[in-house]
Amino acid sequence: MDLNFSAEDELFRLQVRDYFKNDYPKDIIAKVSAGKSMVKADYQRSEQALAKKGWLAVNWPKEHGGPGWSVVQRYIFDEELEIAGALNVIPMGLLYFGPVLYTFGSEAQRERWLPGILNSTTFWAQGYSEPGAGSDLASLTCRADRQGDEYCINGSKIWTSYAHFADWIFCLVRTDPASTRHDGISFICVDIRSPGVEVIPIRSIDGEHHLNRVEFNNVRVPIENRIGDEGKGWHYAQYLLGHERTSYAHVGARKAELALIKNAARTAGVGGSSLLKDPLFASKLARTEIAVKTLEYTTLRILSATQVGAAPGNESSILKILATECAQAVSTLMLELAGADGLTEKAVSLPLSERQGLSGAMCTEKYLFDRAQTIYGGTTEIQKNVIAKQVLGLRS
Amino acid sequence: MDLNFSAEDELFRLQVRDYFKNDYPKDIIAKVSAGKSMVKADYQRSEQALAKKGWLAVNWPKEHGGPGWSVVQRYIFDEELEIAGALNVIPMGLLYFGPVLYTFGSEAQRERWLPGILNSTTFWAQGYSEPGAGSDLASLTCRADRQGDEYCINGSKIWTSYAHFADWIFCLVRTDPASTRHDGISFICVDIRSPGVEVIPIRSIDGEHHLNRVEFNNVRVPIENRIGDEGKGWHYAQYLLGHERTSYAHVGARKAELALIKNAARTAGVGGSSLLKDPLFASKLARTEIAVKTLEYTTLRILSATQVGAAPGNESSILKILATECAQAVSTLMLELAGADGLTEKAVSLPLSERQGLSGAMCTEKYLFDRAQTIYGGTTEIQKNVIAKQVLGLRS
Amino acid sequence: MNFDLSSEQIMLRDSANRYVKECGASPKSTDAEVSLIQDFAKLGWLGLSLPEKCGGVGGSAIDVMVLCEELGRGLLLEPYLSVLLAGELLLASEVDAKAAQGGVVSSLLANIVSGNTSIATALYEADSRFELARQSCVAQVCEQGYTLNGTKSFVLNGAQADQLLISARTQGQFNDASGISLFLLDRKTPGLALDPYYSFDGLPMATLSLSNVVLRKEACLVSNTALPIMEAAIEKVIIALSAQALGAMETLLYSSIEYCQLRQQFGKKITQFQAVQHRFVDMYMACEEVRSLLYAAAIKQVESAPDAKLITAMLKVKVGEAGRFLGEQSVQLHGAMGFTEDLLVGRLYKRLLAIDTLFGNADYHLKRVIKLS
Amino acid sequence: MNFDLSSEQIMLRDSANRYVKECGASPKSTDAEVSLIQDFAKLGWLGLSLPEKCGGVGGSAIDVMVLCEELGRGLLLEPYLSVLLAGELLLASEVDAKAAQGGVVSSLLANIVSGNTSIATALYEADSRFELARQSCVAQVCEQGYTLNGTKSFVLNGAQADQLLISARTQGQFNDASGISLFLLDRKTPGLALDPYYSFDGLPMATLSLSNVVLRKEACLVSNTALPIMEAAIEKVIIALSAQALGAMETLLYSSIEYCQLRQQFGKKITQFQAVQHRFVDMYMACEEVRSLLYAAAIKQVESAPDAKLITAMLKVKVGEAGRFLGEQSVQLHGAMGFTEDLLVGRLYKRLLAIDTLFGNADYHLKRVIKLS
Repeated sequence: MDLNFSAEDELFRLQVRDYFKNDYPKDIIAKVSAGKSMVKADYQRSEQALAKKGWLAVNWPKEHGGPGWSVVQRYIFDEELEIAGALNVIPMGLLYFGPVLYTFGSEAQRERWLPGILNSTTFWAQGYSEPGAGSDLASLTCRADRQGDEYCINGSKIWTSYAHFADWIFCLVRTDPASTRHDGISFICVDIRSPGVEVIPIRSIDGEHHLNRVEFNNVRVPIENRIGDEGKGWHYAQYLLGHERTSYAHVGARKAELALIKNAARTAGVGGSSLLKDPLFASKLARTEIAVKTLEYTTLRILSATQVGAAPGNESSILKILATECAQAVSTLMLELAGADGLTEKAVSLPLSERQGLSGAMCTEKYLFDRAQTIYGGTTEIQKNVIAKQVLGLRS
Repeated sequence: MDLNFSAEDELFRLQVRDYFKNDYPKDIIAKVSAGKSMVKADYQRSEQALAKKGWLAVNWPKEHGGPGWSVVQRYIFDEELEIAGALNVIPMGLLYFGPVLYTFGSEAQRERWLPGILNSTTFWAQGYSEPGAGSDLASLTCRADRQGDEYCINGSKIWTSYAHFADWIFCLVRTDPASTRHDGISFICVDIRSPGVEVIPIRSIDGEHHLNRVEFNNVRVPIENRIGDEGKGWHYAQYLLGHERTSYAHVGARKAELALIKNAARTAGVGGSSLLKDPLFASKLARTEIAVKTLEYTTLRILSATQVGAAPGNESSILKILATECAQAVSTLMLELAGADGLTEKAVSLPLSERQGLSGAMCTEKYLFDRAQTIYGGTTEIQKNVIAKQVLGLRS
Repeated sequence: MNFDLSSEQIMLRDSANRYVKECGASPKSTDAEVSLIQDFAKLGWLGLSLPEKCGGVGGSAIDVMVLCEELGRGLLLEPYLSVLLAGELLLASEVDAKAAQGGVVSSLLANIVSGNTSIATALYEADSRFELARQSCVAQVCEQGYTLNGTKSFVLNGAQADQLLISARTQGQFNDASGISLFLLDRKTPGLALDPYYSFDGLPMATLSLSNVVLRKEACLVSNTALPIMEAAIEKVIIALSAQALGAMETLLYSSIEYCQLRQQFGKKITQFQAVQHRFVDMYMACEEVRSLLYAAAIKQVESAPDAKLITAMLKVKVGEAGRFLGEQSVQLHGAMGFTEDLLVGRLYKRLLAIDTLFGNADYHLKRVIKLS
Repeated sequence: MNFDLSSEQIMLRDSANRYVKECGASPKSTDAEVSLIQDFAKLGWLGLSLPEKCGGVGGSAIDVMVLCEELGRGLLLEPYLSVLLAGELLLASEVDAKAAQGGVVSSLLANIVSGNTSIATALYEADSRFELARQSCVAQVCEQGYTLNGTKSFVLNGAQADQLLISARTQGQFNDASGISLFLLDRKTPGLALDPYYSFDGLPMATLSLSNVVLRKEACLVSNTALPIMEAAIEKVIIALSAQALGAMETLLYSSIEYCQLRQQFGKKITQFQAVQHRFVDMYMACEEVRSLLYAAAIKQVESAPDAKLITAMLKVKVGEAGRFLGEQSVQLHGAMGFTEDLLVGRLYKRLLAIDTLFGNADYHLKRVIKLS
């Protein structure tokens, strides 16, 4: 047992750190740290900077244009990116769709879509959830009826993050109307500008626009936009989930947030005194630090097992619960830090902001935004059902 | 709305307080406060002292020998008894069986059994739970087969508190072997010294002997020992449960314990300093004080509603959860107070004891003993099922 | 000992309940505020706790609680809290002999009750972290009376009010308990600048900057001894605020149940899952716990019981924590729907979060419980 | 970066696992202790972390962790912790030039490893509340060497040991960090009285009273600078203790699942209720969290990482809280059965409670986390 990364990996870390310090767009880091709303151009510029370095499609193998990193290298990269305060990539095309495409797509499909993802010229959205389906994806009803060389799609997708930035949307749709549950579902890519597609914004409780509803009204899509076999879409989508074990961890982000909190707390007490000397705040901070360390070492344990192929496959549920609850613990501490400053709307700049780059409004917004963590990607309740069944062998 | 008791009730409180201060056996109060194991003679002497004053069967109406108190008077009496550190009565005969007996028993049965309970010469045990039945009483299997003028009882009862002190045991037994669930169960009283009855002690995790298993092996009981109709026993037992709304509250006991804790904490810090100045301990204490106040006012709200007949009937579940969790919170605080002193067995007297009448071992024992609170009388999980169904209208 | 509402209180509750249902949840707009003030004045609510000689009803903290629970149930935002706070302060200042002069205060109170004058109160400062004694805003004696300099933050309805009550230090250091005074001024007073904004739950707030604001001597309503008066007024506001919270919590609970009754997951209603059922029970219990402490705190305030402050501090701890728990769980149980801005659930949740923070959050009041018990 | 056990560690784990299964849980008796010591000596475990020159194996904190997890899994109580603690202190004292004289320490270590000499360590006092610097037991210089007076409490295996290691103050005030020394004495030394008892989880303990105990100069193994040595030794013991806790927690989890699989309530297996299932998941997650911090703390100790102390303090917080959670939930899920003394569940629970208290409970270590981070 040891906790040291190899000399190679440590060297890699220095390279990554150096890149974010010197070569990554500084104005984007500044905008992230000011808690501003990011627009599409920000994401595109950030992603294209990473693409230029060959560091955009971090989980892709070399043959498809990825850096071909080990799981450890990828962990190090993610951690450094977040500690540097750079912008996370939009995961839809890069993390979710890309691997499905190069694993199950045809040669022609790969040639058509991979390059646009790799150079961040094409943005993708994920059309899985539906109104009324929630975390129970197998009950989805959006349908694609085969009509000659085309599918005709009707139905709704919802909670589609960044669909307002997207050029394409990959969808799970029911191609066999007689089917129920997991079968008869196909994986189909739709040009989001096709006639009959409507993207309707949904504003979140933090006041921001992250989510959308996407309506399909007789949308005609050529059959060559289907990935793999008809009726197997559910399995393609599932295949990938097991491979994304640590994508929820965000250890670097948590460390960066804790550092911000501690820095701001030094002058956040009465009359600018240190809140770190307040025993109740200090004990909450200590508990949160324990939670972040626990997340870090649990993530590393899973990475270590993955390296030698020993990961039993349920880590994604365990880590999803741990990581999202840790994120919520950190942003709840932010709320505590902000105190009365947290009452204000985003537009208002108050002392916490002036002093330490963490305004009260940012704290409240982060806290509210993080409520989604235990909901998306399968609620905590569903992850617990999975662990009960698959890890502990309990049947309902 | 007001929180004042009537002048009459306040006068009553003073009388009760005066009684416990001057007339109740002082050595029993001393033994309780020293955390000693109580023997049957202690209970008997305590109960007979109360009986002499006419204050033993506190929930019985006058016609059956009770004091005929209002719910408020009974609350005041219980509170004063516990604040004085007197011994709680064994509830089996007085609180549980007595009301069944005078409500559903025959004249002859009343004459036979009420006096022994009223003067604490006869002790009763409650034979409801069975090995394998737990909180699901309707699944019980202990059977009484009718043979002429007798029942022949075979089976086991378990978790029978104080059966080792008891002269009689009242049981729920299945008289109709073809029945399932709630029907076909009868309420039968058995002389615990009958041939074929065996009382087997069960030692608890606190090291004490509170519980027993009672085995019935061809025990012959005359049919006149059955209360009410054959097959209706379940309903008699249930009837009473709804009437015992606040018996779990024990607000007086919690107040007395908090006072002990605060007193002991004054010298329980490093080198005899005050633990009350330790912000983490102080905040735990404050939270526990909030819990006790919440319990107190919730109990009073329920009493107030009961007075005017407005209590909807689910209070016993709400109060059971609140009261037992409050009791556990208080004794968990005791564990915190004890620190390393809490490591020792009951026999050992260490500083906390010498100084303040609350030894470390007593703290640990109380903490362990209180684990039973959320189990007996229907687990917290079952109370939540009841509230979900009956209060919130949720069906499973 | 009884916890029953009087028949007048039941009437008040029912009429508030009807009004709130008709109104619907308040939108975030100053126009809505203005029309609410007029309705509240007509219904007699603005003067609910004020004496009859000012046109008020002379009601008690319990009456205020009854009204506010219904306002919270329907997420009807202000203007009531501002009126309650200012009213309590003005009433207390009348006791002060100097201030009573000329009947300024009682005619102001009458105008507030009738809805003709709106008023806001500026007590807190940005770095005070809920400590009222932290007053770095300074009032110096000058020829005309006083000159005020400093900044007050988080002033509810600050930009909408005709008149402002402001605390400032006339003696002592930043954190001294004594030496704090209370001033009344017109919003148009030269040197007073207002920076209006909204709180995250949609309440209009403002930051007030005072730059050499010159006030006449009579503008000082309470001289040097304002701290206990401010504390006592806030005790009453906490009861009202907690009642609003309880109303909001119960709406959250029952609307979440309703939502989960309608939704299916894996072939079952969401309410059929035991883990969800037990969560609802925990939420229900939290409401009952708040109700118990709320009733006790209100009654103790009416009775001026020696432990009234302690129970009120306990209440604020419980309200802060239970409110956040109810809000977080309601969002979680609504799933992604709960995360959207449009649904009432999110707005009630944000209201409960804001209530935790207003007048001192749970940790602040936990420390008060430690001190007081 | 890897968390895999070496093949030697896997062998150690498997043989410990086998031994523990054969032994069954330890009964509460001193005879059982004695026979365990002999077994442990034969298996080479007493010298697991001691150097080869004393007959030890020279293993690391990770090896100790591997062994202790299995001991905890089977609720095999002591004698290992006492040996580990004393061994660490004696090894550190050897570094101190004076103490090495005459090879007393290394021959004592060899006797401990072989099981010929049993040893106990007395560091804490009754009112120290886990603070090692609180040493009111005093050693005064006298003609023969030192005279010791005072009382030491909670001495594990105190009455069973042939030799005792005792901390006492040679300089300074009660709570000073410096001025604490470490003494070695025979249990038969005149003036030493032992009051033996058991801890509530069945470990033999004793209170030691020292009344004018006269020791030769050489009995002082570390002079005035014992505090950091004691702290470092306890850091290692905390790893071992936490590994025992993890073993006990996992046994509790899986035996509770097994029990609930067999029991029916309302026509369903108890494990079929979702609220119960989610509770088991919470318990499982708690075990995984402890495992992550345990591995990290052990590795950091081996690597002498700068944050080794911090991570160990975090581990002890987590172990204390997770252990109590697992214990309380296991009892609850067992129902009344869990409340009985006979079942393993109650004994494991009490062991976990005692582990929380030993060497500083969760709150004590939370305060250390605050200081260290």
